[in-house]
Amino acid sequence: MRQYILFKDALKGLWKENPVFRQLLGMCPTLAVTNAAIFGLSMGLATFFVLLCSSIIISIFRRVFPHQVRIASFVVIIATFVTVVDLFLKGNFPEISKALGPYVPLIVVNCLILGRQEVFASKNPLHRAVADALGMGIGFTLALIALASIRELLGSGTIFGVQILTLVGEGGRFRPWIIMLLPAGAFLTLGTMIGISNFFTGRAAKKSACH
Amino acid sequence: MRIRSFRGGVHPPEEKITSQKPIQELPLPKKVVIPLSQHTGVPARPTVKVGDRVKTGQRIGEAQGPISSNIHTSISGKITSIENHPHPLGPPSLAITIESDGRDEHHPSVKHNNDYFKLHPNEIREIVRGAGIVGLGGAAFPTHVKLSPPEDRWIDTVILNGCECEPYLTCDHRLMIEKTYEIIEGLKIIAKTLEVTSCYVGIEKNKEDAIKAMREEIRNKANMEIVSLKTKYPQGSEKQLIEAILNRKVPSGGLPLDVGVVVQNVGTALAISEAVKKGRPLIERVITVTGRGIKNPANLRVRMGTLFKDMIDYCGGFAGKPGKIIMGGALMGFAQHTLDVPVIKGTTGILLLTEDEVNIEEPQPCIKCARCVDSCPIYLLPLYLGIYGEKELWRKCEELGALDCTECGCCAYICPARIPLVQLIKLAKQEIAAYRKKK
Amino acid sequence: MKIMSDTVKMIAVLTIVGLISGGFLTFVYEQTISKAERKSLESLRKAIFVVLPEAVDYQELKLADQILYQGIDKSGQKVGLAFLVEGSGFQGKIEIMVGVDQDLSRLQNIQVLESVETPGLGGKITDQEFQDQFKGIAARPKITYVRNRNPVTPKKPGEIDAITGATISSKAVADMINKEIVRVWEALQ
Amino acid sequence: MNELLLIIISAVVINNFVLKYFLGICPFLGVSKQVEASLSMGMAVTFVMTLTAPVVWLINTFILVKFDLRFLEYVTDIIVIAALVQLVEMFIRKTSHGLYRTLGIYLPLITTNCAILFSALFLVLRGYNLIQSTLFGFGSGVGFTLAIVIMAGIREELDFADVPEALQGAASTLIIAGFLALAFMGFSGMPTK
Amino acid sequence: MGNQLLVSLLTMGGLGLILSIGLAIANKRLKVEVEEDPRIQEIASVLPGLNCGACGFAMCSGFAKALVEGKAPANGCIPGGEEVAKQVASILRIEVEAREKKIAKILCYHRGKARTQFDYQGLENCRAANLLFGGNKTCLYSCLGLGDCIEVCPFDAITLVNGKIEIDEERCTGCGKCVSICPKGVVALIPEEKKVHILCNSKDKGAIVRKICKEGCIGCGICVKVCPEEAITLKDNLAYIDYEKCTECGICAEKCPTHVIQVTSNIEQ
Amino acid sequence: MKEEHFLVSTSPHIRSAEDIPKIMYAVIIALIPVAIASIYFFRLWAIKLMAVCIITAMGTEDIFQRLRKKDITVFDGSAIITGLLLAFILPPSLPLWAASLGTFFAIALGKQIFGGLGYNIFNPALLGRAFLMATFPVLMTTWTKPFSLDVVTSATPLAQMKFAQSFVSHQSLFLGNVSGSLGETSALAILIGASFLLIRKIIDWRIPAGYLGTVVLLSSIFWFIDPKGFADPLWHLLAGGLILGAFFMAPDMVTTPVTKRGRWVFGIGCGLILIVIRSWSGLPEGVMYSILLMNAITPLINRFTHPRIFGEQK
Ligand SMILES: Cc1cc2nc3c(=O)[nH]c(=O)nc-3n(C[C@H](O)[C@H](O)[C@H](O)COP(=O)(O)O)c2cc1C
Ligand SMILES: Cc1cc2nc3c(=O)[nH]c(=O)nc-3n(C[C@H](O)[C@H](O)[C@H](O)COP(=O)(O)O)c2cc1C
Ligand SMILES: Cc1cc2nc3c(=O)[nH]c(=O)nc-3n(C[C@H](O)[C@H](O)[C@H](O)COP(=O)(O)O)c2cc1C
Ligand SMILES: Cc1cc2nc3c(=O)[nH]c(=O)nc-3n(C[C@H](O)[C@H](O)[C@H](O)CO)c2cc1C
Ligand code: SF4
Ligand code: SF4
Ligand code: SF4
Ligand code: SF4
Ligand code: FES
Repeated sequence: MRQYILFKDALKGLWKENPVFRQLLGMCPTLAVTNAAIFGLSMGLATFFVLLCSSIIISIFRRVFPHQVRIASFVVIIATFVTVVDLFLKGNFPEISKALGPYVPLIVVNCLILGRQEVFASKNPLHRAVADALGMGIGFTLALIALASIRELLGSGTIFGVQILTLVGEGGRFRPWIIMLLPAGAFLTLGTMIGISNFFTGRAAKKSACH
Repeated sequence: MRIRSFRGGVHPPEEKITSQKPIQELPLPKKVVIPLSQHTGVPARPTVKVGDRVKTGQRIGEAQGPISSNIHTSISGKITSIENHPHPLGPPSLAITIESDGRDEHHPSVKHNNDYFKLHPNEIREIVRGAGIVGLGGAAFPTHVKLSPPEDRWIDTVILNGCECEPYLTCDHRLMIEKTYEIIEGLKIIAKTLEVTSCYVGIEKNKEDAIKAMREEIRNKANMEIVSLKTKYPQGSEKQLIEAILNRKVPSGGLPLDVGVVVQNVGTALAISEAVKKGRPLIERVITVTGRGIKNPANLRVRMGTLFKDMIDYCGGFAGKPGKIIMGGALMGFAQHTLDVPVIKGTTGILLLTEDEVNIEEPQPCIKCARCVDSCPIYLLPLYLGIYGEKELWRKCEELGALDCTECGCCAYICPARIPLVQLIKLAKQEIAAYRKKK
Repeated sequence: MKIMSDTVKMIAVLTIVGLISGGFLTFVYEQTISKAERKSLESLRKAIFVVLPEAVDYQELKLADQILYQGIDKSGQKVGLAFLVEGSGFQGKIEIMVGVDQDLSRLQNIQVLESVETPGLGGKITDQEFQDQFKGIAARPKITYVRNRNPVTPKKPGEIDAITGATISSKAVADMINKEIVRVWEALQ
Repeated sequence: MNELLLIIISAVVINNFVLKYFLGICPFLGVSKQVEASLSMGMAVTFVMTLTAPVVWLINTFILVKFDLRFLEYVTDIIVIAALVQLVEMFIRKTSHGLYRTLGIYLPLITTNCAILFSALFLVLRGYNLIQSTLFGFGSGVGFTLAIVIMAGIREELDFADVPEALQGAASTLIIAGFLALAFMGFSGMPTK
Repeated sequence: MGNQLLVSLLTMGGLGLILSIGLAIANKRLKVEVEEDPRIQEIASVLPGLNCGACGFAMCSGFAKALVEGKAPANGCIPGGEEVAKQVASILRIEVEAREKKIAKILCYHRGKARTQFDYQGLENCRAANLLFGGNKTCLYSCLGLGDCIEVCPFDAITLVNGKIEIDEERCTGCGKCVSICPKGVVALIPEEKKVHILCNSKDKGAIVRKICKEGCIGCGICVKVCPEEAITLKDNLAYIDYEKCTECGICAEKCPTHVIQVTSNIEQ
Repeated sequence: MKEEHFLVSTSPHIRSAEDIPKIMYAVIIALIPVAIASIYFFRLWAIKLMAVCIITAMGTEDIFQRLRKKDITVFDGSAIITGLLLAFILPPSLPLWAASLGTFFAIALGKQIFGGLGYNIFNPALLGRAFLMATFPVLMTTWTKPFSLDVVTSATPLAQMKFAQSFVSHQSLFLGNVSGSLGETSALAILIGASFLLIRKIIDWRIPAGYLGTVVLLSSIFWFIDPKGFADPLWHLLAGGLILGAFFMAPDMVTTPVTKRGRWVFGIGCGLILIVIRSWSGLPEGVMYSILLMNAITPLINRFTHPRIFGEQK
């Protein structure tokens, strides 16, 4: 029974309550950094890490935080882990760090993370909080990769840098869709993806549950 | 000089096919059906019983309350029933059926008054009230009420409405040519009753002969002017008429009397003069029977209560297959579902459209062309009234001024998407009234 | 009384959270700083050596508000100056390391360090092909660009080909280098 | 003077936070159903941004840079924002009921609005001085307001359109945001600061 | 290193301290007592959340507030029925009197398929059509079948089947929205378990009804006479059943000459 | 037994002759001179491009209406206009597959996802072009000289002004002997069609008047200040897609304000944005962006320009 609950906690993040497609949480990084799959993956993992660590801390100490400074404390904890990730990326993956630029610090205010702390970690025991964070983190990462792959494929003909469609200049016939790498393309692609997923699951997406 | 007019409006084909046809007298009908509700306000109460014998001009219905009107029999004969009968404006309602005795004997109350010019305004009001006169321009508002403004209101102008802006209709046009003198007499009586100094008659430019005749008649009369107006619908709507002639704007939700004006139809003026001079109550009027759906279009003088089928038969019957039978004009008239309805005081004409003239296009989504906005003489946004109406957002309709709409039909006429805007607005008005009442 | 203790608790918790966070971050920072800083220094160094191919070492020269990198070759000779130029292109900031001859007459090489130009369009300024155009061209009177060059006409000195569809980015690169060279020249006088 | 104007203009239209940098998307999607509400939200954001910018600048210049503690930037920024928002909320609630009704309810939502944190980080990155920072904060807020109010206007209109079910809500909003971003591209390449 | 750690601790700790003290002061000085009764939330969470308005309040939350303030009866939520009423009552710690569930019934045999007297063109909307001569049906009291009730029903209980309006008794919660919107007043709320109905709304005289509708109530009064419980009365040429008295014996249905009285199980629903 | 019934409906009982298809086909007729001019200048390319765009537009409309099980209104003319106008604002040498993709985007995302004719917020043809512009900027800025059937890239007058500070003569601009989009080259042809629309009152004169007026006013001011750096007003009027945009795209009723005051605001706003973009942005041409941006705020304009109801007191 216990396993079952944990399983459910973890699984719901993948599709039923997918933070991107279903809950529309953390939209800014979702849109901003997904013009190449590798960035989507990095951003997803970074977010995942912060989510997991802060969920653990907050779940453990959930009874300590007084109501009035609850959010402030959560935010500080999250910001701390974000700084850790940021330093880590700067030290080890300077290119990625540069590409993600200011969107790494924005993980601090990613509604997904704060939202999960508010709704879940601060109210549930450690093991469930971890399961939830795992599900949400993986769901978020997968969604980012999916969106980023589509944009990268159409925008540059590659996925994770691997050439899939040969370009016009290089003997192929594909002309990259530059819009896919631009803000407009991000909005359009995500909008269309959400539309299609609604079409197949037969329900209109919940309105932004972010704030 | 700029032709005087108003902003907005439409110009549908004029179709005044009967404008040169003199008024004919319809032979006495065998039977008339006289509804007790022929006017704005409370229906009259019958004062006769089944089986009673009545004489032409005898009062058979008594006004109930301040806004109501007396009803008189238009022929002499026997009352055969007092029960619900189809009414041209709504569900069947109480009506008095009279079978003619063919003699058209006048009731003794109908008698000439040679000293009419000596009457006191209040006496005139009493005569008008007693004669059951209501506006003949269509709205059938009791005239004595208009002639009795509250003490604190200052009326300075009377306008006679001879625009007849609706396509097809020509009865007012013919009256102005054939009864010029009586109309001006009526105008004088009104002016005297209201103690006003300036009088105007507004006539659309497409009735040159009427303008000429009327100008001829008022020569040497300093306080009267015949104003020639642009031919544009709804020039005859009183708010627009006042704007065009006096450049005054009747306030939203207000009445002409708020800007010191009384507007009367030319037919009403005639009726007033007949009542005051000859003691005749309102028992007959001129109507236009017209349209491509009738064999011999005509202007007819008919007794109130004459059934539509009698007039249509007199005019030679249908030409081709009838599509729609309309009481009134093409833009504001009421489509009828039976020919068993009687002429009432507000009937200005009977319009018969043939089957292929009847529009049955399906409405399309609004394309925001804003033709409706440009044509609305009240400066509403009909398209939003329609859009909000479809979604039943009545409060939004109210905010947008749905209650100010005169239902002139310009918007729906012009709409290329064929959206039934007027119907939506009518529904909105009903719903707004309903929730206002609940509050 | 209860309010009091609530308030104290609230203050205490937030302060402690702050303290822990501060301490923890300082610790992490100390662990990673050297690495991160080394990396970014390294990229700067690398860029200097790219744009001054002959140099093996450099010195920092601090002028009024600029930093110049004086390239030095094996024999200790001065082999040119390198400096960072910055400006805005079509989409935003562009940052380039530029290497010039000691007398500022000729470009040795450039390297675009930062650009947010449209990928696939202005983004091509980071392509080697584009940057290579600047190798050894005359810096005076100024660097010019041409759009859609007719392949037959020969290049004038100090001229580069603009990227098709990205005239603005190309122009921005040329303009900002021109401007900075003038500034450096004035500063050196 | 010219430069200051340019900072505002570029923050409002050219480098619009929502349409170019993808910031504050969550409220942009969530609170853009009605013009009035989004105007209030925009005003609240502008207010907080204008307020945080100088505070962040002061902390940054006089503590973080001075003591070489740049790595604490994120934490200090966010804590300032969180606390400021809360203070502002309490203040407004106490002083003006009307203002609280229009602005107040949106204030708590703002803490987690990434546009505000970004503007804090950005003004440091750009090396703005105190006045420039404040104007930048203000301009960015106005830019956000502009985007969200335009979106709200469109969405109010769409309530009466015949949008396929699957696209109603977030999907169509995102697609329209895409169109807006396309249209705003007309301003790219303008001189900015 | 040591120095940096110290400053950083000071900064963070100081910031935390200052801000939390600021907040604490603000909390005390600026606090406004707007504490909401927690029961409002609690009740709102057990309400169905349909915001149908049947309770007479704007949205379910309005009703919850009214409940707590004692301005609304615990069983006011009609869709929620007894179940919700009980939960509400337990939150408010009061007793509720049981309430009979009623469902809507269209008191017209034809339910939209009555004979017409003219072709109507315009909005597919009963209230709009009613403005034109009271609708195109020959019988002035019959259902117009354009489905305003369908639109307004929050529970999708009403549908159009072969041109006839049908009410799904399972889905209908008796909220009464259809009753108040119908311009013809032909919908009535009737106790759910009652099965005998007079399916006519015509207040016309018998002779007229006979002429225009085979299945109308002609006001002959036979049912009034045969009903052993004296449950039927005649008013304006139309028979009404008093459901308090009706025992569903079905005698009236048998005797009615036009068969407008029907026992539900017999109707081809 | 079906009785003979009369038809009953609410007034008015007559309708004006002009319905949606009539309006749309009038616009198509007005576009014929432009089509002829473009065929004259660009020969086969023009024909192919127009054909591909129109067919794709109609096909896309048809597919979406079938998918949504709605009435098929492919022949009401609006999709034809979208296709034709889109073709007119594309470079003549654009590959046909790209034109087709842009048209699909215009109809599918620009129009049908809002519910079809009447519901769209943005001008579909311009959205289609904006999409193509952002997707294939190089293809979209590769121009051809009139009468030459091979792709010799040559700059448009506006690009020449922006990047080379050189101006093409007014006469060439007016007659159309310059490179540029298919249909925007000849001001003469456009004006012929436009006057037909103005006379038939299909478009409201306020939008072009506001648009062109603002452009003339602002460009005169700038020109007086700096005659070398800025083009003269007439040149601004004739160059690029301004005339086509002002008479055929900006007045698209679906996407413009419904009040007269609103249409003034719309036209003037377009003019302002156009001059800003032409003068300071990185892009040479701004007609498309100016109209799209004003489309975006049309709902707000409508909201704030409600006319004062007759007799309404302040
Ligand atoms: C749209 C519209 C058009 C009208 N057209 C006429 C008209 O042509 N002639 C006319 O006498 N009254 C017309 N009326 C009625 C006038 O507004 C006004 O009620 C009438 O002239 C008053 O005179 P009465 O009371 O004598 O009928 C019209 C009203 C409306 C709303
Ligand atoms: C989506 C998009 C992205 C663009 N990106 C750039 C860019 O990165 N750099 C640039 O110089 N111009 C860019 N432009 C602008 C145009 O390509 C440029 O103004 C125009 O093509 C003039 O260049 P040309 O003279 O080479 O034709 C972009 C335009 C669009 C629509
Ligand atoms: C290009 C053009 C410009 C026009 N300019 C004006 C003008 O400046 N002022 C004006 O009153 N009418 C002008 N008109 C006439 C209008 O088309 C229209 O007839 C007049 O504004 C009345 O419109 P309304 O009845 O909708 O107010 C112009 C017409 C055209 C074709
Ligand atoms: C005067 C007029 C101008 C039009 N202009 C355009 C246009 O610029 N672009 C377009 O796609 N459709 C245009 N249309 C067609 C139609 O209105 C358009 O497809 C709708 O915007 C689609 O809902 C126009 C129609 C008219 C009557
Ligand atoms: S909204 Fe009313 S007043 Fe205006 S045009 Fe339509 S019917 Fe006439
Ligand atoms: S006339 Fe018809 S289509 Fe045009 S805006 Fe008005 S309602 Fe819409
Ligand atoms: S609202 Fe009344 S008239 Fe209309 S369909 Fe329903 S029951 Fe019939
Ligand atoms: S609207 Fe009528 S049918 Fe629907 S649930 Fe309420 S009472 Fe029942
Ligand atoms: S992630 Fe940016 S506002 Fe929610």
